[in-house]
Amino acid sequence: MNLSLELMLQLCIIMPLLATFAIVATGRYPNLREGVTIATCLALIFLVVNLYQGLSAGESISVYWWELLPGLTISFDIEPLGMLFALVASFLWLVTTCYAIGYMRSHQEKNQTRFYACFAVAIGAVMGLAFSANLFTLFIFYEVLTLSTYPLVTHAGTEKAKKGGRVYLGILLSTSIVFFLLAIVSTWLVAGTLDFKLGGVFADDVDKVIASILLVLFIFGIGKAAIMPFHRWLPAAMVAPTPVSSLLHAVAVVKAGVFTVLKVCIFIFGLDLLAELPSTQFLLYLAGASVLLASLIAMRQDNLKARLAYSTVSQLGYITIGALLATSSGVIGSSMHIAMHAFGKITLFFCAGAILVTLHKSKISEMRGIGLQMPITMLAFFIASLSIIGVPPTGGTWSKWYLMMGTIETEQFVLMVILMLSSLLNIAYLLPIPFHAFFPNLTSFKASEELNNTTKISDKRLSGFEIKEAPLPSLIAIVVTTLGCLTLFIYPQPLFDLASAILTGRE
Amino acid sequence: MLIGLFNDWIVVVLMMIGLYIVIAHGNLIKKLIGLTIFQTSVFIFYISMANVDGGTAPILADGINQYSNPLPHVLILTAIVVGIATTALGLSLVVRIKESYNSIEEEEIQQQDNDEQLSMNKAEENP
Amino acid sequence: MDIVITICSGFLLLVGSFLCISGGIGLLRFPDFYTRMHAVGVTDTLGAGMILVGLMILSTDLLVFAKLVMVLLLTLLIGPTTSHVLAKAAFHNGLLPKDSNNLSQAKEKENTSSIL
Amino acid sequence: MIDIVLLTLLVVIAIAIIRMKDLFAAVMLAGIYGLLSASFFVAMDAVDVAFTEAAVGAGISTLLMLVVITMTGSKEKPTRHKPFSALFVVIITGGLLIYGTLDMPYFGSADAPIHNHTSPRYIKDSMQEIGIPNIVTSVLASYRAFDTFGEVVVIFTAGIGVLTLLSVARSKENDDKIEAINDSMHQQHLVIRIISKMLIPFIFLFALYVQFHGDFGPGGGFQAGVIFASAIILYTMLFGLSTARKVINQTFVQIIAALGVLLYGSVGIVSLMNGGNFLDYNVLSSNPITGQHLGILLIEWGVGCTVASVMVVIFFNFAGRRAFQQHKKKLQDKESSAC
Amino acid sequence: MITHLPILQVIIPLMAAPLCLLLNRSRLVWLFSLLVSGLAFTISVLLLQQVMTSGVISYELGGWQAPWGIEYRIDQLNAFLLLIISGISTVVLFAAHTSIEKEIPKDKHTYFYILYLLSLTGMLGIVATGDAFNVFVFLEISSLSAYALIAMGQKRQALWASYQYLIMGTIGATFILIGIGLMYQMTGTLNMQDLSQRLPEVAQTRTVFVSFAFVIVGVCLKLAMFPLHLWLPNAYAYAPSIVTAFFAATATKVAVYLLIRFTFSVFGLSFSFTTIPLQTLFMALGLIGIFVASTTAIYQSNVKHLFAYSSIAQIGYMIVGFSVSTVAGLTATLLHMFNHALMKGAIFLALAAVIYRIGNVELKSFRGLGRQMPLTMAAIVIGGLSLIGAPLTVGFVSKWYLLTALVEQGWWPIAVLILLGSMLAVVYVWRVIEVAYFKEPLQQNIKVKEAPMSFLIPIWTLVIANIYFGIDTRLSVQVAQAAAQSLFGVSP
Repeated sequence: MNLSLELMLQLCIIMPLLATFAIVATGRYPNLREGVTIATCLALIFLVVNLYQGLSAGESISVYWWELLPGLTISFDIEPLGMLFALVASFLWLVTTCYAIGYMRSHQEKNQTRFYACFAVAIGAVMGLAFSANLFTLFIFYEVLTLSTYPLVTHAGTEKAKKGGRVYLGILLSTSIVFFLLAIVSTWLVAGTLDFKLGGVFADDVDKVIASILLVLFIFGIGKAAIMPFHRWLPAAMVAPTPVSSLLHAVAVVKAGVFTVLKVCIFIFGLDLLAELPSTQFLLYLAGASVLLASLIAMRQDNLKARLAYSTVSQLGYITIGALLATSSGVIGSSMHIAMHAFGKITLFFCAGAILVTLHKSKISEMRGIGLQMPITMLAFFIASLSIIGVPPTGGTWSKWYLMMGTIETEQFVLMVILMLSSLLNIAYLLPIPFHAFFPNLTSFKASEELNNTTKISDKRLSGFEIKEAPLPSLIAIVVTTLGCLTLFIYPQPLFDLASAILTGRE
Repeated sequence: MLIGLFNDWIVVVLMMIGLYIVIAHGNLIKKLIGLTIFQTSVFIFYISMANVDGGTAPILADGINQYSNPLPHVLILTAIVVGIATTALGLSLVVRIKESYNSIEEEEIQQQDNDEQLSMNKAEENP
Repeated sequence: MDIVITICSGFLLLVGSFLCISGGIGLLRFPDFYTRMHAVGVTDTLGAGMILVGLMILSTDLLVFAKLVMVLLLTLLIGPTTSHVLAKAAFHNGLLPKDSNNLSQAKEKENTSSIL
Repeated sequence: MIDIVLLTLLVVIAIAIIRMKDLFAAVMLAGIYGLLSASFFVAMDAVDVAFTEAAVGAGISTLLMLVVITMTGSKEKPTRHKPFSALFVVIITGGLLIYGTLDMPYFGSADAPIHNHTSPRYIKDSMQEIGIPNIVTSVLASYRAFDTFGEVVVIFTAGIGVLTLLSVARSKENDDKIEAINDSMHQQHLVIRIISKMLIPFIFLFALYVQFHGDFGPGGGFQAGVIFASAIILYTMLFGLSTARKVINQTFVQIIAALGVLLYGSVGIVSLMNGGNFLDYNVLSSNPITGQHLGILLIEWGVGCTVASVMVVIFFNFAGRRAFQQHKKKLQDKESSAC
Repeated sequence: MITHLPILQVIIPLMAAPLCLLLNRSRLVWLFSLLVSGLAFTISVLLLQQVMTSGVISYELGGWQAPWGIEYRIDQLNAFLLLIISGISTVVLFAAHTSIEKEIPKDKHTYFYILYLLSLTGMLGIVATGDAFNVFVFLEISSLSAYALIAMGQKRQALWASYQYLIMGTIGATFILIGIGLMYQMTGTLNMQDLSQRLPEVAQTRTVFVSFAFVIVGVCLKLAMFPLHLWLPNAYAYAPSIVTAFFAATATKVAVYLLIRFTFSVFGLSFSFTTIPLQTLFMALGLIGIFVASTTAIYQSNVKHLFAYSSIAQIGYMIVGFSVSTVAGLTATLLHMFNHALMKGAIFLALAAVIYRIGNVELKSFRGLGRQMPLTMAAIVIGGLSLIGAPLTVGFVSKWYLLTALVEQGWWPIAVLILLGSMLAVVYVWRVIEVAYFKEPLQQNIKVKEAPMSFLIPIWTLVIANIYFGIDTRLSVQVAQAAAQSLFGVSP
């Protein structure tokens, strides 16, 4: 079929929104409804891949919708970074949906229609975000994303969920409105334009002080990037059902955040200006601090999802650092890390969800020996952890490698140390889980006591057979993402090309 | 100066007495009386502004060439009507208030409303 | 001729205003409601009347004269009536003249057959 | 000099009103205040205004307040809180005004801007342009006719507002009961009844005189309307509401009120049709002066109708409410005595 | 006839009011007044076109030229306001028939429509006229009808609220009267155009200063600007819900218009903002108003009260934009007048629908309405988002302009405060949304159905307008900018 690329680009954004209506309409028949969802995912991936080919063929794809206010247009333009983000997001959305179907059904969640509808809106917003050609458009979709994910977070509808929802919405909205919007307005007034431009939009003689203030406003304003002290919403959002958490952490929200950070750093400020700004240093150390602190906090979490959440916070720190380092390798590293971390973290969450659904366990201390019951899941968990930590043979290696490179190039040795430390911490808080799961005997006497109890209990519950894996769709999803982690190690070329193409413009 | 502005000053005093009655008194009818006094004083202010030394009523007649200014008179005719309209409406409100609150004292009415509000909040707390 | 008219009218006006003043004094000085009202009623009607007559004599224009006549008639009609109604109302609401024990029985009668 | 005296008297009365705790007295004083200010207006050569103020300030508004007092009781409770804040506000405002007066043209000075910008034309040319001696009327009814239209609409609004607030759905037997009350009440007022019977026709006559003489002397639609209404009100007070309602049907009166406004407006519309601007009387007739006369006559008539009927409606509703309340109280007493 | 549009704009609803009294048949009267209001709307559209193409229209009533007769003077600002008022009134009136069936006794319906038309007339008259005293007259028309309409509310508090409003409003009007009197005494004219030419000569006198002060205070009383806002919440909360919708969307706008007209056109920019420290004063009051009102709104248990306080806060935004006293700032204010009319109209109509179904708007009875009245609640949600200023709604547009205006002047802290203020809006809007969507419905209204069409159509007209003008801002921005520029004497 021969759609023009521009049309495809618009479809990417509009189709999910249309799908929302379809989902709401077919809400009465679950199978049909989820059929629609899956179909949309596939179509979306098809479109994005086409666009990718178009881009690598060197075509410039941009669409102009309308002028909202004089000078402020809603328009879209594809460049490698956005492409990368879009690819990851659309692919993982498919996976997440499969997983969600299994999860939601076996969990008998209420009002699933609303769930899938919001899901669709969210991905539409992500697409718009990824392809937006100026800061204004980006901001609009940023807000749409926030609002559309709010119902997902409070899906359970319990008091706890509502509290979580409040924190989530409160922090994201307030940061985005108070800081981000202000920053955008000021940028508009200072630079006269909001269009993303390689090398920044500010004139060379822009007042350094104002610029640095703006930078700070931006970094704080993009609450989705979860830089401390604005990270609280991420753990708070843990109340959401697992597919949502994975959506938040891997696909949509946090990635949107760091993606925006990258966009701002590269296309609004430009690396040269960024390197000169005094506030960059300060922000770098802030990010570093949030990396370390988050890892430390993660150590002390017993709830698996909470631990993963804090690990996400620290991982986002990596990406921000990479962006702020303002060197090519830093940028490459962080943009690749978007993808790598996405695959790794989504796998971890899937596993957590699977454990919750099948064994109804959310506490890490209860998870000793479950590897015997859910070998595949725990294996996946193990590999994903490796990817997060960044050791071969997983994708995480590359991104971390480039980040390190960046720190060395800019002689930010403190940061380098921080990164290494936090990797160690990663090992400390991730790997024990699969180990204990597989080799309960390694544990201390008391622990083995527990183990016996648990196994007994589990024996009682799973009368007869040992293996009890997650529901099939979920399991497939897990396997796929795990394989993803591995492939990205063996075959990172396209990803690398995209990442390196960001700074050179077109390939 | 003293003679020239004395009238205006007395008029100001009158206005302020009216305003004072409106603000300070709790009785609804008294408030309305204050309002009429306030407005009437404003009328006086307008009319005295229209006066000219040695002028006569603005009704054309032979042999008179000095009339007082007719325009303020017109304005005040309108304003008087507005005043009576307001008073009538206010009074009918007072009647209805008396019927439903059985009082025309500001404080008592406020009191009743507050009590109602409180009781409703209580009901909300422990349904 | 003129001089006569002026004198007459001046005299009338003077007497009229004197009566009015006396009425005012009476209002202040007399002991109780009824007497006060009497003072005011009588003197005012008469005083106003005389003033009006005085003005009539002065008036050259016929229209003015007619107007004054109307005013006079009006006062003559209304003055007594109002005093009457006032007194009646006061009496009905149980306001008794000073040292009027004899009147109290009369009041009883009033209440039994309240028709004038 | 006389104006100073009158103003001082006004101040005295105003202060007396503040001190007065008995609402009845306060209302009467307010009436006197109105009357005094009317005489002040006369002293200021503002005869039309004086006329109106006398009719309204001393007449209608006092009357309405008295009716209300009969329903609400006439004692004012002493306010507990000390009115310092009010005093503060008042002093600030008053001070500001005094400060403002300092640069004002002196009282009665003929070279003040207001006597030299717009008004000269009214005084000089109104005879040629409108052709009636009473300048106030010509300004009111022609130069600024739209203000007057607004004024009529205001009074109409007030009438409707009172209707919404006070009108009670009337039923036959209610009326009979009320009537019974009235008759018992009104047996006694024989003298005043006769006198007023004598007077009422003359009042009507006077109203008509004021209505049509407005072009030449003080007076006009509004004053006439008020006087007309006052006659009917007098009748109502003496012969009871239901009797009055038999004589003058309230719905009919309401319709008159509406028609008055419509008459005024349609004069404007007609002048639109004849190709002039809204309320441009010149086009009403071949000869502009005649047109002006016609237009002013018509709109004054409209004003008169509306004002009179609205006043009547307002009074009817106040009185009706009162009777309604008494009737309700009676019923309640019956019930209480029954059980 | 086209030349007579200015007067027809006012005269048609005015003449219609007494006609209603003659018709006196509830349904008939409704249709008639709906027709009339629609007519007024079309006229205002024509007027706007005429003004945008051929500049200011002046219409001399009675054919007497300006300083002697009364003049109607339509420039971009008036036309814009006329459009807002008549448009909103038409939309609101659509729902009136259904709504007042529940809230107002049958024999009072005719009076309701008459008063509604009269208050519409009053507002249109205030906006259209170019004569200072005529403003006062029409102000009284609208106010009197407003008092009566508010007093029609079901609860007895309505009477008390209406009485308070009457006292406040009359004091305000009398203040304006005094101000006009002083002005007149110094200049000898009442025509605004003429005043603006003759005032500068006497600008230094104390009298003019005082007259300015009185006019402003009087207007602010009507405007319910922060320290003088006490009458508003009850008046809005206890009035019949249709009336609330109408006034919340239009009445305060008219007051803001008067403020702008007097400060910019009559007294003139230099006097209002250089001779007198109006700017700082209003900026402060506006900001305080925003915060106090929004915070109070958060603690309301009655949703009508809640949104009434939010209205006061929104007025604060307008005042801030106004006191920036630049073209951008004024544009922001004008835009916000337009947008606020749209959002508040939608919200209060939705509340009217809720009252129609449930009978009250206590927050607790909103439980679970998100499921039972989805469309109505969706309207409230979108309106709320618009209040917060979320992108793609009208609220965002005006907020954007306000911010640009402030940052242009380099007033960062104020910009930050404004944004914080809108966070408060998030809080109070979200209280309603949470209750509506995440709570189980109460027993008594377990089987509440969606509001009838006669509500949904107007509500959603406004909601769609909310979104449409948030996306395609050409019309509103263009007009607002033109108006602002003309007020600043900048040639567009």
